[in-house]
Amino acid sequence: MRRGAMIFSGIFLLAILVVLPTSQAATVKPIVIGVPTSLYTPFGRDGLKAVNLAVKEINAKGGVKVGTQRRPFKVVIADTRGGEPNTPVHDALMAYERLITKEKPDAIVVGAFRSEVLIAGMDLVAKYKIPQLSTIAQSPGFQKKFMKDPKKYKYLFRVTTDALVDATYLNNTLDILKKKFGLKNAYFIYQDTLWAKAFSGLMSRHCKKTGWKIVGFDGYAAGATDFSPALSKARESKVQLIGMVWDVPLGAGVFAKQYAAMKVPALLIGFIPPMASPMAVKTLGPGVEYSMSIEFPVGASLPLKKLPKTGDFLSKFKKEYGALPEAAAVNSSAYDAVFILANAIERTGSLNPDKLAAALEKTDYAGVSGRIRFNKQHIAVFGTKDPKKEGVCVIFQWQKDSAGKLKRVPVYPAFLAEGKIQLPPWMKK
Amino acid sequence: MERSPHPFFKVEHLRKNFGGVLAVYNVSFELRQGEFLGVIGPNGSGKTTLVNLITGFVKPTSGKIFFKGKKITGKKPYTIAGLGIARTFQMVRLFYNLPAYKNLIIPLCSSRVKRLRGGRYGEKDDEAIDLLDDMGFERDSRVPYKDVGSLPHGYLKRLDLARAMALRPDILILDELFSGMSMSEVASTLPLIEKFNREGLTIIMIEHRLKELFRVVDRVMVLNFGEKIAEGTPDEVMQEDEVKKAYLGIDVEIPPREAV
Amino acid sequence: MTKQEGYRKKRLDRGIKARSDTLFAVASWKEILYLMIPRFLPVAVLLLLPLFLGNYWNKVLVYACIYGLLALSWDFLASCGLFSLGQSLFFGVGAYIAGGLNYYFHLPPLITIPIATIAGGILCSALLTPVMRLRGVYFAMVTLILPLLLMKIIETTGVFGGTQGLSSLSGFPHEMLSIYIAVVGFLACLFLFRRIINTDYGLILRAIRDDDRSVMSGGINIYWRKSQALFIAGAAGGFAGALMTHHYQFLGMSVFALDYSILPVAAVALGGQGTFAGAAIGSMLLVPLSEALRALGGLRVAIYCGVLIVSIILLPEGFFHYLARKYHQFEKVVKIG
Amino acid sequence: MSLLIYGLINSVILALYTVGFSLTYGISGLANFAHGALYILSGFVAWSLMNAAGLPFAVSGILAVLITAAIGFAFYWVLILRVRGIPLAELIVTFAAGVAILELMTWKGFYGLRYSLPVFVNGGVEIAGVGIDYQRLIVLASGLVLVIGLWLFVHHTRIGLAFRAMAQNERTALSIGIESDWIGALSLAFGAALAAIAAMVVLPLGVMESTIGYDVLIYALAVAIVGGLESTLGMIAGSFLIGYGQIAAARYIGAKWMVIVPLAAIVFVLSVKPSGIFGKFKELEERV
Repeated sequence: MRRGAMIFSGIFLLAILVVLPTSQAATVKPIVIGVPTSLYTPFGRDGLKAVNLAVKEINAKGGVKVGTQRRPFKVVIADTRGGEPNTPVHDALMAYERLITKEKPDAIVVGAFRSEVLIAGMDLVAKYKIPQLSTIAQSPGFQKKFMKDPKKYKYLFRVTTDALVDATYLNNTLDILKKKFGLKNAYFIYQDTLWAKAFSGLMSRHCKKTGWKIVGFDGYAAGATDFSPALSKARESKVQLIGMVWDVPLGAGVFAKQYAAMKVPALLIGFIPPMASPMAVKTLGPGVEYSMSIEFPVGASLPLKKLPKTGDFLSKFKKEYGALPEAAAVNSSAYDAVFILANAIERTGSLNPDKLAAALEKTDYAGVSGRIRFNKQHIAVFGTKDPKKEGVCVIFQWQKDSAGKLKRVPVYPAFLAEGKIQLPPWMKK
Repeated sequence: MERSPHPFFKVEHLRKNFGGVLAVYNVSFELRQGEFLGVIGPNGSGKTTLVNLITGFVKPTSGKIFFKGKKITGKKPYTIAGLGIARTFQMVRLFYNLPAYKNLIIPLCSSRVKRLRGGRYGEKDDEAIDLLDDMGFERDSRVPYKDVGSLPHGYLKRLDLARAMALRPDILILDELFSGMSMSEVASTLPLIEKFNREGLTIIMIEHRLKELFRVVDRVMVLNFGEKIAEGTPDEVMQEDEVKKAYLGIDVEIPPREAV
Repeated sequence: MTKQEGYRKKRLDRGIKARSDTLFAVASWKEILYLMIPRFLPVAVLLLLPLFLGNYWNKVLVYACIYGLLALSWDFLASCGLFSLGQSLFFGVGAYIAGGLNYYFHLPPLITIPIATIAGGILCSALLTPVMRLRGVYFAMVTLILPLLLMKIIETTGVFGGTQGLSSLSGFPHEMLSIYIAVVGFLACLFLFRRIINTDYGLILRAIRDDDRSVMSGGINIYWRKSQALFIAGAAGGFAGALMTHHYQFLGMSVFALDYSILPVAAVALGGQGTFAGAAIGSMLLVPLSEALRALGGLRVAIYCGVLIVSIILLPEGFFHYLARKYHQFEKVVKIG
Repeated sequence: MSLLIYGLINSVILALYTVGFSLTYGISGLANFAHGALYILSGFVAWSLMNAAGLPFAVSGILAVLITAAIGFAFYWVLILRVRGIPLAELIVTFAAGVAILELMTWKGFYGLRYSLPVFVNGGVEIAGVGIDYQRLIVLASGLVLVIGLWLFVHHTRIGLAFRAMAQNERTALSIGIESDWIGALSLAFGAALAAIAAMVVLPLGVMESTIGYDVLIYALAVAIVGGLESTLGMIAGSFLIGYGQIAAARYIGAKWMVIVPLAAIVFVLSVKPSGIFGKFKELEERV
């Protein structure tokens, strides 16, 4: 049994090596930022990259001024695993807790990918009193829980958009489509998870109110791999618009390809990550043309001419990592969050969580995604009016430019638009 | 013995096919209480299948089995065992990593034995040792405490018999109990079975050793290719042409019943 | 495996081992200690440990106890021949019962946990009764699929909070209390199972695993016994699930996740099957190990699988049997010839 | 009509998922729970070859099939051989290996928006008013070819006959000089290759993600169990039942119910008729 014994001692050695702290000759104690998130989802992966980018920038300038001393940022990470809803929440919480108790971060950014982890983790963060700027999960459940005990949860902030805001943008676009092209039959498909359902529910309710005819409202399980039932139904019932909200890459990809393949004569709009991604043409082929998608908030993956900050951030990102972020969502929020944190630390001159939380509440920062302030529910104020007053999103459409190359063209809101919404030729009569 | 309106045990038109193979075809017979029936037949004639059918391990394709007037076809093996039909296995099925006496704990824990004990709370271990003693496992030796895996084959057969007897059965079915036993082991076990029979136990015995079988049974049934080809006292049966044909070349000497 | 020419290793039982197997009179303090240390030392260590561990490692201890309970429940089922790949079924059912009672009826944990234990056991045995006659691989497949099915049903119908789950459940009044409930529950389960399996009742369960036909011919209703075993194992798993729910004050459909099925099997494979002590040791080794490896993120699940494969292939007897042999025997090199 | 056509396509996809699994099981009695992992692994191998080595899809697709087959073969010699004959250990080892492969791929970052294989031919046609793309027609055709090809292979080639001999009686096969370990390893290699072929035709329909492996395994299990393991006819029947069941459930009950169909089918069949629809008597005896 010598071999068995050797293997076991090998495993233990490995374990010891992993837990051994790596010694660092640091003269100034860094400010530790924790990034517990689903590191293998595009959102988590790129969010972390954005955080590192921001940290690099700040450290290059000598760090953050805490009182009299300039201290650098240091990023520690924890993988909460899984983009699918079937990875254990307890395990994610355990990762969270390990990060908090072992690495003793002064603040947490990015945070959970899945809404249920964000919401379940709120108690944990409150217990350890660590200011958290979460930038991925969009569930309105955050506000609901926050309002139950604002004092307890005062350390928690959300820098990115809320599903409610995203839906407003889409709704306004729907209004334009109705007015401009006279579309009236709509079909909604959503991934059967909480935020997507809330999101698409808002859209369909809006449609009902404004005189659309809702042909279908179907929830598909996150793991779905065939959308032909909905698509054929849509095709048969002469649907002119398909609204889709999805976040898991797999189903969205199948849908995008199947939609193109089945030639459903309807305009596609919503949030479909692979279709909104800068790589969409390469991944999904030319079928993406005319599809419209929301990017929330601005600057996540699409440089906007009218908001130079988005271009700055994205070109830095591209220079550092060789490619644009994969997903058209939340990356700029992660970048902004670090600066917001630095800003708050400098204002209060302390890392004390209570003071920091109070300073964060007073945040007023002009970031990539617009002007960021927090409301009473500790979520960043987003709107559709003016990036100088609030955070904004953008809706874009895949269009061919003069050279015949597919490009994402911002079409809404007007102050960001670089082109007009085009109706596909196969929809014109 | 009072006569009940139903026969004690009755098999009606029993039939079983495995895929296309007919294992048992239209077999019917009856048993009185306390009777000793021998079942013989060449290899593959369906004897073991018949046992499996009666004890519920195999479900019949058609046909019925009655025990004390109740239909037991299609019932689960443990229900049938619980009604009092115990069996031994041709290839003993024992628990080799348990001490011999612990093997008897299983039937002793059954609801049937619990009922028959009348709520009397006794040491099951003691009862198991007693039973083994009856089967010729010397009480004072360490044999009953030894792991089954270390016992010689003859003991295993007797242990299997003890296991069946622990159930306090009304009918005991012995499936080739003597196969693999030495002459002396057979000689010591045979009287035991006779004793059980004398004490009122109904026994169905399947056996290849016709000499020993004919010495103890009241009646013999002969199976061939799943069919019953003869039934009667040993003498009667062996006169039948068909039986002779089935046992071609076997010359059987039939000893007088009482000559043990 | 050593290549010494003309020599071989010889293993001998220590004298006390041979005597203590059958005799219960021990001669000296040394011998009493020899017998008692392996039994009482781990218990004492486990009971004292929470006082010395930090906050985080106490969580790990609770985790280890919870997985330990699942591993014990797996081992118990395996002792009567039911090899499950779905310990998360028991876990999840217990978690949902406790969480549901707490969320909708506001019952405190000290009431929901016992209810979840009993009701979880009953529900699990009821759910698995239709497939109890399956054996081996087929039973394993069903148990693998059932929790997935329940998860999808919760996802689809949205009952009990659907994908979002139920949060803000009540926790234990005191942190130490929850740790000790986990530790004591785990130890109690370990000793209870060891006790059960050595009684006549346990003997029948083991016999069902070895040869169910023989047991049936002994007039024992094996399906009834199996459903009792399912109840016992389900209760242990349900207790673990209820505990976890209150410990984290959160309940979601991920309690049916594959992790809760794989890790217990890996723990038993590592520790050694059939004695419960192996399952306990396995989970006490594997869970802290995997926590130490947490820095590797998602790779951990791959590592569990690696441990599982390695221990099945290279150390089939398991760690416990290996340790026990080392403890009871000494080796010496003898000359061949 | 669309129900009919897409039900058919869905069924063929399910059959493609299963064919490798049931070939391996039919020949060597090995339930390869790493099947789903091999399926998606081959997809990523092809993707890597295309994007890292710059090979065209046709070449990298074929290479991916060969590499996957080799992995299957090695998998048998390295792992399975040591636990051969203990069904439960086989199951745990293959399952654990599959999960390990999937988790490793996730860890390596094969999870995202950029992984996708190109379709063979772009565009589509309209059949009886139902729009259908060429890729799905290719899936349909390859499903047909694969099932027929498999039948011909098993019944009319030497190695296929050896396989059958092995499936029917291992001991007899040994005695007439068929090496069972070789056949076992080959069966796994062929199963893996079939999984890879299925991946090459089915994956271009969408994007790739390591977690597909779990779904493929569950679908393969569902089809194989519902139809009766190792029976080709059963496999076809099983895939049609589940395939149409899913599409019908999506259309008439609600799209969410699609994922429930295969799981419920497994549980239902195992608890009612464990041998599956076309399972034989022998299996029933063994299973129960």
